[in-house]
Amino acid sequence: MSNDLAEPRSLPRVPAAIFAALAALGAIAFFAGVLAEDTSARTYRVFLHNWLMWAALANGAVCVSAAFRLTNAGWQGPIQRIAESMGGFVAISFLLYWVIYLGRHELFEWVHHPVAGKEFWFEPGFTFLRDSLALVWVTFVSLFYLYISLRPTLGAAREAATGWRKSLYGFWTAGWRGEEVERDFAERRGRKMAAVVALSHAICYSLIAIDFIMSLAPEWISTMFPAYFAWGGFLSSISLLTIVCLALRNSPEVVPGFLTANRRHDLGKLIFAFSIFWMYLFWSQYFVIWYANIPEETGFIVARLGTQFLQDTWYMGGFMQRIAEPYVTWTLLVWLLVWVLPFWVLLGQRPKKTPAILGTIAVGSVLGFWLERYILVTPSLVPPSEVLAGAAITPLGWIELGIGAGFVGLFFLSFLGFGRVFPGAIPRAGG
Amino acid sequence: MAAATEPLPASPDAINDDILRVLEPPSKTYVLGVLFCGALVACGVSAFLYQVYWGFGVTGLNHPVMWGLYITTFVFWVGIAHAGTLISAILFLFRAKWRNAVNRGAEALTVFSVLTAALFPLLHLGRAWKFYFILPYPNQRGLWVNFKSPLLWDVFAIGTYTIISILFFIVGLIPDIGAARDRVRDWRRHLYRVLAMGWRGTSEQWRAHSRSVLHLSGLATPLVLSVHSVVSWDFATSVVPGWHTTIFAPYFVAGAIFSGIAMVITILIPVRQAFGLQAYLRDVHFDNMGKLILITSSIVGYAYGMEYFMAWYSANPYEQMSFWYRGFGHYWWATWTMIICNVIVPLPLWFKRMRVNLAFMWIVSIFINIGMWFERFVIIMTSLSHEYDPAAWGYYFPSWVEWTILVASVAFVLFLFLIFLRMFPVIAIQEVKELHYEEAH
Amino acid sequence: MAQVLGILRTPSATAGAVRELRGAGFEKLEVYSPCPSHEIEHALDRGPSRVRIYTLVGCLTGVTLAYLMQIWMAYDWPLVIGGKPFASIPAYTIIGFEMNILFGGVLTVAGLLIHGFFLTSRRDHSAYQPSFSGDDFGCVVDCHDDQVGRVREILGEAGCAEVRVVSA
Amino acid sequence: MSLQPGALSALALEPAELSGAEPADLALLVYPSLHFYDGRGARLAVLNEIPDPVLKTMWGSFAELGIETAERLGVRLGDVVRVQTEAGSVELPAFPHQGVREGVVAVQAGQGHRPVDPDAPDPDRQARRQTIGVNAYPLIPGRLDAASGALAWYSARAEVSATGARALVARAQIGFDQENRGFARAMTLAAYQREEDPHAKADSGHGGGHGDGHGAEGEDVYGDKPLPAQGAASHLITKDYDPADDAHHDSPYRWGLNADLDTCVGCNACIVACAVENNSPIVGPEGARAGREMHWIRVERYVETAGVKVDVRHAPMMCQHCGAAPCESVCPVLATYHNVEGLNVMVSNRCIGTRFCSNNCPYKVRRFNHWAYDWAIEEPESFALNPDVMVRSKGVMEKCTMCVQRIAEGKDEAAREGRQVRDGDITPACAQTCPSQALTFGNLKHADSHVTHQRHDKRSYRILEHLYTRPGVNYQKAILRTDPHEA
Repeated sequence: MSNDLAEPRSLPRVPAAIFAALAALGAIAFFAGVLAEDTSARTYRVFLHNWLMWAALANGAVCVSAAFRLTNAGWQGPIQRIAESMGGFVAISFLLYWVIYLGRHELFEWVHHPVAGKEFWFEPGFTFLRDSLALVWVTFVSLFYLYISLRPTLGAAREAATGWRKSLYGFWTAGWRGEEVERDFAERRGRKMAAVVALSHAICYSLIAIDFIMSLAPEWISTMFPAYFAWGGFLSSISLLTIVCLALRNSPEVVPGFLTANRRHDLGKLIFAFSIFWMYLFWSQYFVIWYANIPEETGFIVARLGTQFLQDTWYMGGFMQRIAEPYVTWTLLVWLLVWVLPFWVLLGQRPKKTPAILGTIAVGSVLGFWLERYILVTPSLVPPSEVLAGAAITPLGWIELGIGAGFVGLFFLSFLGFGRVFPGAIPRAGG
Repeated sequence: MAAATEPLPASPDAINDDILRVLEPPSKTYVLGVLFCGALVACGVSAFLYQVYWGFGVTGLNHPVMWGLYITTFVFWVGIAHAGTLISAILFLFRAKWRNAVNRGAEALTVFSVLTAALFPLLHLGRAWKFYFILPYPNQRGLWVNFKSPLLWDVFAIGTYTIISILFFIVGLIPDIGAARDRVRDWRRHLYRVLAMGWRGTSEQWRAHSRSVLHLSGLATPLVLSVHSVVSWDFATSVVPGWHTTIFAPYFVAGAIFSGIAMVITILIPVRQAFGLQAYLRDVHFDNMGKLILITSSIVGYAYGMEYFMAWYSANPYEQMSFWYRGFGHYWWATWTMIICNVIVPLPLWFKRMRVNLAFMWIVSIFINIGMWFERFVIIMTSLSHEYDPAAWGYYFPSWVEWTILVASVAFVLFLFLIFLRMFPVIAIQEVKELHYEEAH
Repeated sequence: MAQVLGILRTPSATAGAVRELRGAGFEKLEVYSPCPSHEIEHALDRGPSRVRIYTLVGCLTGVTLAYLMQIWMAYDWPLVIGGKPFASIPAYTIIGFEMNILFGGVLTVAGLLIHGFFLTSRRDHSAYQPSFSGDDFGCVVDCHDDQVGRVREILGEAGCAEVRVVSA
Repeated sequence: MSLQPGALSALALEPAELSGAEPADLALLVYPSLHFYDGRGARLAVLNEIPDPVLKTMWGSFAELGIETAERLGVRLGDVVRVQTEAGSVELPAFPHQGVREGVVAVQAGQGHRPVDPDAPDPDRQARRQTIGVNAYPLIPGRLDAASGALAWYSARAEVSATGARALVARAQIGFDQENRGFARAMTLAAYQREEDPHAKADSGHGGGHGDGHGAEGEDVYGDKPLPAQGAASHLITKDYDPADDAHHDSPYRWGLNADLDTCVGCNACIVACAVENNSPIVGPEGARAGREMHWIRVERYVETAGVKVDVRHAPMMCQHCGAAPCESVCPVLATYHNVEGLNVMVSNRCIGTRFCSNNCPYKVRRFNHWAYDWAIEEPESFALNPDVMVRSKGVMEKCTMCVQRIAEGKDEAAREGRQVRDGDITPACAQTCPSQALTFGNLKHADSHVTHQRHDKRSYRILEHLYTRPGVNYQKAILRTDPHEA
């Protein structure tokens, strides 16, 4: 048993090579984009939206584990550890954050001149200071949570571990004696940390949403938006977790048959329920703004949903022309992928249990979130008027896809690396 | 179930005895309580008739503040009404078994508070006798109603919620009425025979019954989210600074669950002591309800913080002034009561020791009830009295008529609950039994 | 025809008895139980209740009716309200949703009444006794008179506290 | 507003002529009020209920004191004080404000009549049952002014002392600071002459964000802090907002009103005219104290204190007849809607009194019938009502209709002559009464009408236009002859 916990996992060669290639591709796209004069701003923009996606997702994955713990869910088994392994990316996302800092001149208007009425809040030094502190805090909390979570496992594995792992595990589990009392204590402490993780995620990613998304269109306000963004991180991580679980379900490196029909059903229910909740949050924001029709607020939405959002006529008309406006199709695609498909497809019991259907929906949901982040960022920086005037905008350009692929590669490399450093984290044998 | 540290009742039959014992002939205190509540309700009815006769001049409402205590109390009772459905439906879907002993009481509270809440929009109509104008019925004027109005959504949302929560309540009650029919020997036997509609617990009945409960839960869960969201949109869709804010829907829902759970605790702790139901309403229930209070209190606190932050961040003078006024204007006392009761007072519940201390829980729950009432008061009063036009700022304080009706509404809910206590099993017998067999298994 | 009643004490025993009886070819079974039990439901294996169709039909009817009603009424006497379009679909979604729930819920209960009460009320319930709402489980088998012995035997083996012939 | 020392010397009154003991005592100033003059109109409830142009108080008389004087006396607003002169004394609530010179106590004349009908049964006829205000004449010693031979009004010193009692003061407006909200705007003469063609900006509407009078980049609009500028997001909407769009395309009319703040003197005559024309109920002193007055139009008074010179502005405020009215969409019973001629219509008969419309009206111009005020109307009085306008029952909303009855009459008249309505055919009561012609009514769909020209004027702005309410009422900024920042 303990041998098994410390036995290094063989790196799956083909996927690892693919992810490494993707990461390299991302790096190439990024540097090529940044170094070229005319695509520099665009590259940082794409980087920002990808970073927002993956940082919130990685932290969301830690929150998923925390949620399992807090709710005494009891059905998740190894899924919790898979979520935690995905959460290892928070450390890397923290490093990548500094790229945004480097690109601040290209991204944020308020770096150049103060925003009327918001001079204090968007003072560049203060803004980056508080965001850095928030990210330091949320990264620390997440990693500390993983630390506590892994201690019992590594405590059991440290005897059998060899080489650098032995010293790492020794350091990790300093003071661990392996008694039952300690296990209970670790469980209780884990639960307390889980609450801290959840709260930190909510607060820090609210702040990130304000400073990195709302600040791009500084005249716009919405009290819902920060919570909506933080929630999106959580939901996208559930979708990705489902994909990972489905991919690993026949892997020899994980407990065989861990992804039982019941667990697929439960994951499906999570995606189903939370996509409804996402839609609810989206709607609550959309609807209130639509109804009051105050230009200060509608502008942000109009840039994404088009003039069909406005009540500028007594009659509804010209729907087809209106959805042809810039960004509108992509926004509708986000709706389709994140809510419409998960809701209608996962309504019944059987689709939730069928890996192919569940997996397709989950992939769509992750893609939908990627597009959603794109939609949140881009129209503020390249307004529709510029698009109409000829600015080229597509989420499918080489920089967009390249950097997107780079993040995917890095994320999964981090996931595989986590599994290699802590092979005991995800159990391999039945038990 | 891990947390079942205290002993369960001895046998399934004892469950019937324990729970149906509550239905035995009442004590003097009970009768006095019912009469007292009834008298207060009568006072409220008189006050309402007085208001209908004379007009709204008898209230404290005035020019800028056109909504007052009635809407505050309406939102308050709608909020209370959310606990029952949350515990019954959402926790049912989440398969949280601890709900079983609490849900009947909570559902009853839901039904009674939603009935009470539904009265308030009528009480607050300037021409209450024309309330039917709000229904889309064919009339010789050929005029319909405005489906774009939040108040009309209220009619549909509250109406739907009333009907569905009553149906949900009755469906859950039928098997227990069957059990009561088989036990109770006095005049109520005949009542139960009719109400049980021939329930015998056959497999076919249980099959339809379980499926209906599942579906009603599935329907009631989004419904419960929607109802308080719709109520929140009464405010959020307006252009009033302090009302028009996007976070209102989830914030109101969290607040509703928060206050609802608090009210369930306020009512169930005395019931538990009075009728010796310690074996059913156990530490685990109060522990879990305490956790729900913590979560919702955090969400509500987050929303307070976000509202104030966004008001400041917006650089919009109207928003800024509105929130400054909220914290430090005429109504500062209400605002700070709200913040202390809803955010500060529940903080000790982070410790389990406090969650299972029933005396403490009871006191906290009362503070939360007060705090949540004040939350609605603050939202309505501070925003309306300090809107856009500085020449139309004002101040409102409720009159005796409004206070009387507020007190009467509390008495009305208690009155109905007391009657219910003696008429129907306050704990879901069949569900506790189901749990009993599962654990024995 | 005869009716044999076996009284059992637990859901598992009841489920066992049902499985035995069905194994022996007795399909005309009725089980009385004081609480719902998945085991018994599995043992009887009668498939999911038809109530779900009622819910689906109710929901779809509700939402369709709601939109049709609102749009038709908006155009029946078109008034400009707050500069909003006559048929303001976002605003109509609220009542669409509420009526979806309302009709779904009401029809679900109608389904329960129809399938749980009206359609089953024809059956003879002379075997019912008050303890079935307490802690007893009753298993009633309709059989030919000559099978009574066999049924008694199976019920006895399944752990019935009491077996008796209700009507012969 | 302050009493200039020069004004006194013009009357050739020597301060020594002021009788009374101590020089520390206050100079008593009894002056004729705008509403009652010497008291001849004091029995008219409608005049009693009009807010005083300066104090914005209704029903009663007040001892006006300078802010510092009041502080020295330890008197706050609403404290009942006794004003004592050698001739007599009265008790009345104090009203300290900055419009009175320090060292003076001012009391309006013309009030304090004894009740004509003390036993009137009806609670709403307080005007008949009670003594309203106090009679200030007994305070004047009754000497003659040597120069003119008339009564010397200004000839007594008065002692003011608090009685310890408090009185509720009925006030139509509490604060006079407009909190930089741009309700009553002004521009300097220099800026007016300088400004080129604001037309391009004036009606840029939705897309242009705050092209609503902030357009002049603040150089002439002091005290009107613009909201944060709109971002790039709303550039998609290229169509300018044209108020004429808010009427049906088949309708030849979109009615509009214009209020010129430069000519408005804040006299409140429009309120009287409106109340009489539209059968507005009188709420009485108690109703007024509760803030339930029923006027469809009010005159907001704002005091700008930027610079050294005090600048008082008046803005008439009535229903703005918004193109996208927030009040309409929240009414559940369609009691208020937008009609084809661009009016915001209130159907009081359909109203059930949810009062949401008033909450959602950013201009706060809707009025609610808290009581059945029409009970006060009995046989001979009922002939005073305007038969073209219904009386409203308790529990319903009402508001400015732009005198829809006169619009109907004007259209009939025009139709009989087989033409469309022209400027001057229709005049709402407020505009008809306005002594300075500050209010103009007309058709915004007609390119040559007076109101259309005014709307495109350099001084034009709409109140709270950033809410995208698309008001039909236009305002024109007051002109400041000197720049207060330079003065």
